[in-house]
Amino acid sequence: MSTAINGGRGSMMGGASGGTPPAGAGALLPSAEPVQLVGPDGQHVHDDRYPLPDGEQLLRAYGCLVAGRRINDQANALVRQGRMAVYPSSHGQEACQVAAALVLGDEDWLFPTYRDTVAVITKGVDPLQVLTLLRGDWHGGYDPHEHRVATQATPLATQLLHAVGVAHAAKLRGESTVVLAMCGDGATSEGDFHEALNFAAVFHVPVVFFIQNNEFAISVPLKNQTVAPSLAHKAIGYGMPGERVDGNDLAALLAVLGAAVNRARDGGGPSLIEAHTYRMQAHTNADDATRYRSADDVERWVPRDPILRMRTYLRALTLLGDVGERAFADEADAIATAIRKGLNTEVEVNPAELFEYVYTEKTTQLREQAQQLREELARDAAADAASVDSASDDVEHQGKGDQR
Amino acid sequence: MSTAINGGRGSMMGGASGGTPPAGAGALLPSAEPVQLVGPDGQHVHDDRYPLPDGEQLLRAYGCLVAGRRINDQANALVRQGRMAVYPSSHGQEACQVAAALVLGDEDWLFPTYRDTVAVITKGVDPLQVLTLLRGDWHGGYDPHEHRVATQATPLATQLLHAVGVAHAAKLRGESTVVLAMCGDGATSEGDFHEALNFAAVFHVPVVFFIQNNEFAISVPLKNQTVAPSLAHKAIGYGMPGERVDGNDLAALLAVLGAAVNRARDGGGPSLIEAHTYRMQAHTNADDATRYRSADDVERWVPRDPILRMRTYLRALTLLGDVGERAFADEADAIATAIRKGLNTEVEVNPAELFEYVYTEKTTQLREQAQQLREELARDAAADAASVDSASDDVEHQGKGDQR
Amino acid sequence: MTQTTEAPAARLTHQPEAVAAPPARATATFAKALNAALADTMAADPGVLMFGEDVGRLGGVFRITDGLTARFGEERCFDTPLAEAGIMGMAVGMAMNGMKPVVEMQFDAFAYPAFEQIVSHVAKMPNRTKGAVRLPIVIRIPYAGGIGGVEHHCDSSEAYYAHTPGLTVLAPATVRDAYFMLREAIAFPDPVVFLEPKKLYWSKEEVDLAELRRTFEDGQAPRRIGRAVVARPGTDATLISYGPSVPTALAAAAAAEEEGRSIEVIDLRSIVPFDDETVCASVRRTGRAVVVAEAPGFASVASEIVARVQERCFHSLAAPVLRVTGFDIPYPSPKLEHFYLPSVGRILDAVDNLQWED
Amino acid sequence: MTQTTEAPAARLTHQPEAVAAPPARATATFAKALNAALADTMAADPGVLMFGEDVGRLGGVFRITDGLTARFGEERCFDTPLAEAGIMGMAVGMAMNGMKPVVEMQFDAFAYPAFEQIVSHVAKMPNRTKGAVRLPIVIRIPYAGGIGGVEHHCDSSEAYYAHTPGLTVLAPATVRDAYFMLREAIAFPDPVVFLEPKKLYWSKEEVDLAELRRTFEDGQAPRRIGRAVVARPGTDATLISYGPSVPTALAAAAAAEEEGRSIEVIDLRSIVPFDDETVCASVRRTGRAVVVAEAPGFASVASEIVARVQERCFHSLAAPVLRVTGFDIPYPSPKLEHFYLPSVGRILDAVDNLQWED
Ligand SMILES: Cc1ncc(C[n+]2csc(CCOP(=O)(O)OP(=O)(O)O)c2C)c(N)n1
Ligand SMILES: Cc1ncc(C[n+]2csc(CCOP(=O)(O)OP(=O)(O)O)c2C)c(N)n1
Ligand SMILES: [Mg+2]
Ligand SMILES: [Mg+2]
Repeated sequence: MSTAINGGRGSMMGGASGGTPPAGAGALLPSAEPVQLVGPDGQHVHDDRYPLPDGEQLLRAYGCLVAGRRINDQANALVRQGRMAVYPSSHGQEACQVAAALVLGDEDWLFPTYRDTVAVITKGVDPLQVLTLLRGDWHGGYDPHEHRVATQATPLATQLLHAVGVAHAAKLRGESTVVLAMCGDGATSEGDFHEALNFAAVFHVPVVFFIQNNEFAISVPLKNQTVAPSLAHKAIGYGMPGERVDGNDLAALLAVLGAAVNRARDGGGPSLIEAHTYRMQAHTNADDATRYRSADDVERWVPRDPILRMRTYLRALTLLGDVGERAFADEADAIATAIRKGLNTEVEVNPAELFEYVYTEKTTQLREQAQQLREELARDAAADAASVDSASDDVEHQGKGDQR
Repeated sequence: MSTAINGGRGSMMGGASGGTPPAGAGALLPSAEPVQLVGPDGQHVHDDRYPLPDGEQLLRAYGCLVAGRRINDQANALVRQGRMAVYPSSHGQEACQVAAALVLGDEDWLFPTYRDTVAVITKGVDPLQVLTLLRGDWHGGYDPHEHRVATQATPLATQLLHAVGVAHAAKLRGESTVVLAMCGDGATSEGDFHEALNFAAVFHVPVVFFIQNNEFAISVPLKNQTVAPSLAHKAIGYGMPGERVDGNDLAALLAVLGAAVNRARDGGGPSLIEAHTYRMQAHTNADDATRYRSADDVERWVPRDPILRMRTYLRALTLLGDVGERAFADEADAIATAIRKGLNTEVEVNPAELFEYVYTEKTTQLREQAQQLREELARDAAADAASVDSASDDVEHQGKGDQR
Repeated sequence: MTQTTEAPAARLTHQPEAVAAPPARATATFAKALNAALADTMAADPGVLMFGEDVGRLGGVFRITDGLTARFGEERCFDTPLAEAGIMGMAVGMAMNGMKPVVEMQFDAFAYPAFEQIVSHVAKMPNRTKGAVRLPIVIRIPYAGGIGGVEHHCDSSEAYYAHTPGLTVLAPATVRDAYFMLREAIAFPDPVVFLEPKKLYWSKEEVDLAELRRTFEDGQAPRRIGRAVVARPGTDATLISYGPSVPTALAAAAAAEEEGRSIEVIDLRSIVPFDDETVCASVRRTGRAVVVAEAPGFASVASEIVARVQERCFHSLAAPVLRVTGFDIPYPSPKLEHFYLPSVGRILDAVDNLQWED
Repeated sequence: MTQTTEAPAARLTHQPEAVAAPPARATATFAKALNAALADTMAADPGVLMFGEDVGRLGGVFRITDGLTARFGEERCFDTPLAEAGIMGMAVGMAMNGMKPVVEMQFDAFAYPAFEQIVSHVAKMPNRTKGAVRLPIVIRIPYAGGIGGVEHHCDSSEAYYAHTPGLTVLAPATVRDAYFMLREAIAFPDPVVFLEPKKLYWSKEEVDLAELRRTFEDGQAPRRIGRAVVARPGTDATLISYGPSVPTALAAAAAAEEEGRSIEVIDLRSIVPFDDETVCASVRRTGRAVVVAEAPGFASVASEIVARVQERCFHSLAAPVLRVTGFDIPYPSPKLEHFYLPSVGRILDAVDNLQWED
């Protein structure tokens, strides 16, 4: 099964011309309004700096968008069914997710957060491996090197520095790798955000910092996070350009992020892109968003849905018809089915692995501790075998954990 | 002896009108050139936004400047003589030092760094208490509450957050306290700088962040610290105004900092002021600046000396004459003499104090450990008394430390 | 990401109880007791402030601050920008200027960004200023594992704080102690790291919170800082434990009783200051001891307890003091955590290894 | 502020030697050995990078990186902006992408801003990715006291790292070990916290650095990670020590000899992994042990050593294992530090307390 929803292709935007990088200090400031190329009504909005990506590109990206929404829906369903512990959904933010992955080539790195599962899958990682973390078998389920996708970072903003390091190493070796590093609006308040942007600018490394401003950090609205004119206004403080983009406009995202990636690849250094979007669902399934925002607040964003407008646009141009829609839906279904099947299959966990990867070579101490656990489990197994009554199933073991 | 070199008076700038706080996002950006009111040639430079402080104010501040230079010289001499371990001199930055203290009233707080000894003394703290840290008897020598001067912070940028907290508490109680928090250019790279500015802006608290950009962080020049158009350009990223000022121009500093303090006191929120100055001496006496900059680099800043230009200005207006100069010199001498005398007096240290202030009430563990040390010292003293040969003087004790 | 109380992971050991259902007799959860302690303290002392991430309208991801903003206003219980060093540093300044800040670090591992502020300032400021600046700050940290949490949400970080002179480090294990110790911590003149075992949040006891309030405010609650308690008396060996491991130790003692061994369980409550007296009195009586703690064992609080006990009770010991701790590995993912956590079985194994002659 | 080697505080225990003066026989300081180890490694492996604050043109405040930028260029040894989390986080990314970063934290307490990066990523990334991402990073930390440094410049922070699974924690005490261990650390596939005792920087030994290089590069230097060494053999008691305390322990052993006691001194070198075999073999022979370490004792590496030794050597022990450590207080100011530091006298007192029958 091919799990990469963009079919493992390289960057869609490779070589596509984007906005010209501005020069001069004032030019580091973002535009007054977020860049928009296709409005909520599905109409093209002209922008001097950013040409509209061509129809072929948009169509392919639209397919990823449809798949992305389906992945979010499927993951939410699996949490409800108890197959995953928790899922931070990007419902409503799929245009950001898809664009972040599609503007990158195979040689480029993506640094996602916990919420960026769709971006990770779009960049090519096997969905089942991605969901390992949320299923709870291990902290990370995929090899970051395989598709050049870092593990999904939980400690906020920390990954932005790793992105700078990866880019710096690539630059030192003269490689053309670009790194796209994602974070949320809340994460911009962390010291690591500041340090990452500054390091990237001082070392002039090819990193595109991509903020998904979805207006909330769990329950905390943007106004409690910053009183800056916009998050993109932070860029000038590091000497890099900042840009704002409609985060529900797939076309604008592909154009703006694509331009930033090209700029970085051409030696133009880092930039900061802020996408204005909205977290349509709760922070995770464990969160109760009614405590801090009203249904009305959320409702206002429904007409701005990223899929809706791109569909309207593509159908109007007859780039998308019923047949195409069906094909995309089928693709999305196939991915969802694979996820469902995979997550409904119980995975054996192996306690010996606990000690296996802490160091390249186990320390004496870990060898002893592994041995201790092995013996303990062997004793337990023997005891279980001896007593029919006390057979410990998995839930027992964890739930009480305390049976000897 | 009165140790406050501004005679313990309140803010010189209290109520003085400064620049009008700008409104609108673009207005948060600093002026293209640093504000200057008196040039290196001692001539007044007109600036629409900032009226020149009156002659009386400038004269008094000039006296502090002379004293500040004298304190730096004296401290350096004491290090050479081995009376202090180390001294981070503010030679060349005295205008910043003096202005930072003089714009504050008694109700206001100052948050200094290790380099801001002159500012601390100017705000009223006894010089001998200030130098305790550097003499090595204790980590801090003065009561921060007495003159509302925090301890001189070593961990870079950490104090900026404390400043925000002090201001926040004052604001919650409806007090009119303003907090001026100092840091260097290097410290702006730390995450805590970012978090402090953001917290101050979001909570809209009365803090003036004052960066002394002296072009170096130990050996690291500004260009390796940031590629931003200026450090003051960071302000807009937090939604607060940024301003740049000639850091060797006492008049401009009093005007710009004074306006920022007034603005904060009037509920206008925080602001960021960057002073352009230069560290004329090595980082500390222990540093060898020849390893990273040339004498020529330093030489270029000699004509821009803050004392020189203010003297020229005041003498030209006949506000300052030979008699006045002599009086200021005498005042400065008196302070220097007091410092010299104080530091040449050996201070008894009391090892029992080691355990005294860790907690308000000593823990059982610390009571035991204090007792242990007491017994050990008593045993040592008894042994010393018994043996004429092995009398342990202080240097022995530390130097070898190992004699039983 | 962050899990909250509303719908905890399916495999939670302790399922949250429906808080709304009125109980027949007065009972309260650990979480509710903490919430009440905060509310009662804020009502009694206007200088007490509560802030952190999501502690305002949401009431905290574990709902410990539920209702405080509504009751005391946004100035007394409020959300901050998302920056832990910022929260801690601002708390330092507020404490310098007359307030009593209580801050919440959302999860144990998310206190690490504040480490410099905690170690270099919170812990050292009073000493640096010879007591001129006291810092009555409480750092609340939902901590440790056993809740099926994802990475970074289950660290047992007490050793970092306990090793740092100047900090007072507490870890309650019962609902009553949760209430009394949090109140005592807020009233304490020095900074306190207050460790709240996440897996105990939904544990329940028959307590009347109003009565606890009266007891505390009448000065009738005996001091708990620096005072361990014998949670279960016994004669043959001593289990020394704190926070999340206390219930496990008690369960082990109960199981041992069935095997004919009388095990004493000590709940330290206060890691710093440490109650040598209570601990040593017990071990001198029993002659055998096992320390139980969830953190990785190496250079841990458990190590310290072993070291102290053998230094002070050497001649009473019939066997080495043993440890049952987490392994020296990063906290495992949800499906593997039960292999990691100290369990009744593991404790009983350790007790078996205390070189019994009989 | 920061003190550098050029003109150290007047009251320094170890005065820096004039490095320029050519010695009669080949000698080298600890600092120079580290400098040579870096230079030799960078010459041998183009993937090795050195960065941090002031490590470029200045050569570091202790001159450990002296000459590296001149020799290897600004791309291989360079100054960063002043931000420790930034340095550490960038190192993680570089290591992910094929480099071997060596970073310098300017002083022990200035590594704390990087604590989250160290604990949540450096230590955990390899485990998180099941070994797919290895992080061959060396974190060099000039550490501990005894140099008359001002506050924040003398912390003994090893316990924080030693308690964190996934880190390897080393502390050399001799010039030879400084060279070999730094080279071994850089070659090591996992992250290493490399603690450089500041007060030993100016200590000297008769060694030929070129010979050490040849020995190492010929694969003739025996492994030191995880291997303690008997620094001085003895029969009556064992002193267990590492880093800055090793010379003090050796001096104590020498003094004890005059009093007729034969004391063995163990230099751990490697705190994690810990060499149980060497330590326990010694204690089983001598039957008595004192652990010497400069950090505050509570929940420290010293606690761990005591705990391990009594767990493993209980029946060989004639007396409890004692500790001579720093007090549980913030590191004192220069004029008071000699009251704090483990001294020969204090060690000998502890040895006296090992319940000798004679
Ligand atoms: C250092 C750190 N502090 C706190 C948290 C807990 N936490 C997880 S997600 C989150 C909110 C993040 O908001 P934002 O950056 O806007 O991203 P979003 O969830 O909206 O995608 C918080 C506070 C964390 N993961 N890391
Ligand atoms: C967190 C932290 N990291 C490193 C240091 C070591 N250090 C002391 S001063 C200094 C340079 C500071 O430069 P800057 O902020 O420009 O202030 P200046 O010394 O020029 O006044 C450094 C790196 C420190 N004190 N704190
Ligand atoms: Mg958000
Ligand atoms: Mg500077």
